[in-house]
Amino acid sequence: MGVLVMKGRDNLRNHMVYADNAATTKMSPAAIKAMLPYMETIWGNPSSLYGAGQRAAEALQSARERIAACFGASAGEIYFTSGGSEADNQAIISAAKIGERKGKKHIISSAFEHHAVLHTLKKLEKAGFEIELLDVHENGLIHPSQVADAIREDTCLVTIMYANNEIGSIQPIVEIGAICKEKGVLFHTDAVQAAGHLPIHVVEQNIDMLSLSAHKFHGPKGIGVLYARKGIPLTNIIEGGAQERGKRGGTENVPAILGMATALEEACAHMEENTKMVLKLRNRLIEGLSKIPHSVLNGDLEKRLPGNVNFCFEGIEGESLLLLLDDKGICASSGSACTSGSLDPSHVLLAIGRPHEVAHGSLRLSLCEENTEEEVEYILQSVPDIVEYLRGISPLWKDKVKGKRAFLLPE
Amino acid sequence: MGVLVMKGRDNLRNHMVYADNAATTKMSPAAIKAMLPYMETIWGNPSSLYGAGQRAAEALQSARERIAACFGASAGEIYFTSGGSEADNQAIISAAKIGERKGKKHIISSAFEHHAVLHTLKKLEKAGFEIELLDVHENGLIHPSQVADAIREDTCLVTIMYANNEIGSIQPIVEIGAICKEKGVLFHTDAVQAAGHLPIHVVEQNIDMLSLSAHKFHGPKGIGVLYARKGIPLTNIIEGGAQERGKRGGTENVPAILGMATALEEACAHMEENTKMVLKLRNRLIEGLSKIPHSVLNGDLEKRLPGNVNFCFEGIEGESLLLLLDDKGICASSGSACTSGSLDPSHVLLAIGRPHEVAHGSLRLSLCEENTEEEVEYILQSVPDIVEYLRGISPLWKDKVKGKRAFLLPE
Amino acid sequence: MALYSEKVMDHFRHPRNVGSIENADGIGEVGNAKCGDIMKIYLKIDNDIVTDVKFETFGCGSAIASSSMATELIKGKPVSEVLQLTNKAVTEALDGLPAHKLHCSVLAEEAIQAAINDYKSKQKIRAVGSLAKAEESK
Amino acid sequence: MALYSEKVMDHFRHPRNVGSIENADGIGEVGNAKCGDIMKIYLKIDNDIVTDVKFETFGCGSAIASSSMATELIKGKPVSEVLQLTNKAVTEALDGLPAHKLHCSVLAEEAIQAAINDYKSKQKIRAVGSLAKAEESK
Ligand SMILES: Cc1ncc(COP(=O)(O)O)c(C=O)c1O
Ligand SMILES: Cc1ncc(COP(=O)(O)O)c(C=O)c1O
Repeated sequence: MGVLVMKGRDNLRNHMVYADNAATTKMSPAAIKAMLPYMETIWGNPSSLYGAGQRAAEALQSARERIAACFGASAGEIYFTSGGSEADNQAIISAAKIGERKGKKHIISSAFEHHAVLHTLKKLEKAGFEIELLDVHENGLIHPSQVADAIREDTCLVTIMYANNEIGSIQPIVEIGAICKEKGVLFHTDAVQAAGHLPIHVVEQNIDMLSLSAHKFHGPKGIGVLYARKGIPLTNIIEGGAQERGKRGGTENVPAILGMATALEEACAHMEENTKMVLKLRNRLIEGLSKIPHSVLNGDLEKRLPGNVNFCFEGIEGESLLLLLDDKGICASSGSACTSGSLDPSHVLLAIGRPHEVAHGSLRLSLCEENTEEEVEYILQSVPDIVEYLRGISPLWKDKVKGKRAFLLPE
Repeated sequence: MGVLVMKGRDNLRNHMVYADNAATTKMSPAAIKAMLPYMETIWGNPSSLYGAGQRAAEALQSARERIAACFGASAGEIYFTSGGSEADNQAIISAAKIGERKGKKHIISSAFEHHAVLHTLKKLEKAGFEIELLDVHENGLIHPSQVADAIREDTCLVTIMYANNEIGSIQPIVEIGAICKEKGVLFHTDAVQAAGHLPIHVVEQNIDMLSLSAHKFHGPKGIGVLYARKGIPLTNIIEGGAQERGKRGGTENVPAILGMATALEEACAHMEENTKMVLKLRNRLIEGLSKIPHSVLNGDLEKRLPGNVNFCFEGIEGESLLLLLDDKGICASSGSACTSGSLDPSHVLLAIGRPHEVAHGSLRLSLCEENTEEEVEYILQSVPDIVEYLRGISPLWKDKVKGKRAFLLPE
Repeated sequence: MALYSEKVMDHFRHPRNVGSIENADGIGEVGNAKCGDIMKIYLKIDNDIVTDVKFETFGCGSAIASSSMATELIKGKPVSEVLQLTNKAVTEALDGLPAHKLHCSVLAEEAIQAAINDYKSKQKIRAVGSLAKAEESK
Repeated sequence: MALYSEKVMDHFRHPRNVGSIENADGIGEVGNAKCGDIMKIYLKIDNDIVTDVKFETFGCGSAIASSSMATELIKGKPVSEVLQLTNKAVTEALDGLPAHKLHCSVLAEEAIQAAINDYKSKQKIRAVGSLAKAEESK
């Protein structure tokens, strides 16, 4: 029976527990500070000849170098974009154009990529490309051998994300990169969730192209990077001036680029200690939530982003769970249908084989180094109560308890 | 003979005279202030369900409404982009796709559009569209009858800029819009130089699509708007999430959007008084520079952006002029070859019929309401000296003076 | 301009008539295949008046709020009136729903119709039963 | 990482050897059709040594700086050495030029070659002239 167990936020009543860092992050004060001079005093257009413009151009170049250094690239391989989506779009379109010129129109990707990748691939499919989406194992991983088996004579691109945004599983990038390199196929990775959180080295990891987005590592929104190895000709998706070596028109967003460089350096410099802290919190969360009956952790336990927790709770619908968590001040997300205007359950959870009903009841908590043990304990108090309450008012759950319907997840 | 007349910056020695507001503007303090809360505290993702995300979503919606109100549009017709270039690209690609579906592949534009427009049109030409670039009259204007004459059964788009970025000439938008409306052809205008500086009303002016960029009216860089009249189906150029009603993927750049809304409102609220101030400065500049022998004002004197001054000086090369102005603390620009990596003279000046040699020697001074009379007088002291000096070391000039070569511009 | 109106949030947070009715006179259960929501309505009907109503719902915030509001709207009403309940009435009583959530109010309408249908067919059976009994006693 | 090196800016701001030479022994004028730059070099040559050099240039910052630097490099040098001046030497002496400005240094090289060629052909004419005179006086 449904008894409303909502008790308010207890000791954290007026405190917001932000556990949705995979959606976006709070800006680092250092990154904000890095932006302000370029908003207030050095506002010149970097394409301008005069000193005030050239100072902006110099700042831009230094940001390019600092960012490149964070993952073993060189400054000339960094293209600034308006974010991860644009970088994904441009990488894929560029590789497709290169392939097309050689008569190669087969592209390999995976079923659980971000929509910036999947929708671009769909567009290419309509334009006559053959898109092969690899299955993802139940643990959220793709095996390098799947890539090796799928590559054909006419494959022009393999695009596999570095780490999944919903379930946090980290793909075997080095191995996939090595296979692509050996077979002479371009390899792109959407590293939007990985950059600033996992060590990346484009040369050692055989990455030809890589996308990142600053707001996922405490940098500003609206700015990202497409890394493209020297010699890979990019196709413009935004035509215009000679900016970004002619590959991306539009006056450069100097303040945001400087903010991004600072945030990325900061994230990379503190990666080890942040990972340690976040891992501890994450593991405690996973341990605690695992105790809820008929629940399952999504994504591999080991090969997993340090801050990612993702569970399915049988008999629960994600949106209700999120709204009740919000009432307790907890910001979380769900792969749920209802969150985004689409009614379909998360394509990621379906890709790892969760049945529709179970996929609807997911909860993603994504942590960062600013989260505390107290917050984690508060989450661990709150989630089980809400799950129990929602199950209590669910006709589905009642049927299961009575044995009229089968449980899909073990107790 | 070449005598170096450079005397330093006189009374404005340590003061920067920024006269390149058409390239980019200094951010308004109010716009910066409008951004900060969304960088520091309300950083949530507007697609998120919880309060912290919904507060960002509400801010986004209010910015959309405020921006729409500035030019007679409704909030549902505003699409946020990463700037003017992206908006231009998307408008043109969208109209082309609509046309293609109906078998209409003829596009009318002008020879002196921004490269964001021209390069997109070139891309469409390669894809089988027929692009007709209207000639521009010597005064920098297109006549509505040219548009009327050029429209055919298979015309799918007319795209003519609101005001030219180099020579400031303001096109007869109402009339062109009326012709397009009557003939049932989509009309897009690149209003990047006009927004915030000239009154715009999309309904009264019969504008179907319009592009603008915030950093041209004291707003932030990296953010712009594509207005598309209700019912015009847009084609994504950035695929991804469901943001911007599915027409532009990527986490919304909330701080920049709020900054843009504030800057636009500010610009529109003070348009009349700003115009008055800037016009006075501009007219003084034009009057003063006209005294330089063998010079010509580019662009119409009446139908002209309030802040725009653009001259050609015979026997002068633009870059040298800009560098020497920079030495005096004056930030200006040129359509000159050498400023941008390309060696060709400005396509705009060629379009209005300036010979190559003359087109090389152009100077654009673009003012805003923060410029002062003192600055204008300082510019009027500096430019003639530099022009004289550079002519003095020019073999070309000497030949002209000696009558060995003809002057191209009257004394 | 929050995602949901105050009314929706109130009915979501404090849903009225949650639960089930033992020996209900009518039960309706409907589901939306696409979004996965399921609603179950229990009716107690005396003299063609809905004297009690309970619901159980598996679904999003607006599904729960729609169930709650719909049950409030029909409580104490004659069956004939209940049959006229539309999803529009539910939505309006909630001060509106986002466009992509309107199907939740449809689900509530359908669940109630299903429960009334169940009540009617049960009545018919009972009627047939008592008819049979009457025949017998003849 | 400014657009131009300090050296370029110095030679642009304070160009050496600006001007012309009356009765120069060699004059070279070259132009780049695309960017429109024009350079004119005047040489005074005594005993096959460049004793004076002046230039006039219509062009961008690097064109003026290249002219200035090139004239400095050949001043006091024998003609044979001057003929070996390359655009690379000019660029290096300027601590480099942006890639799209290298053609300015090429222009400087060409202008100097043209001036030397002019000097040589004038010399030939003079030689022929004196030969003729010698013939006459015979
Ligand atoms: C007329 C015109 N259109 C388009 C643009 C492109 O705007 P943005 O650089 O913000 O993309 C500019 C300015 O650069 C412009 O002046
Ligand atoms: C894996 C992944 N790829 C791409 C993106 C798109 O990034 P942005 O929203 O900054 O364009 C995101 C985040 O939204 C993401 O998580």
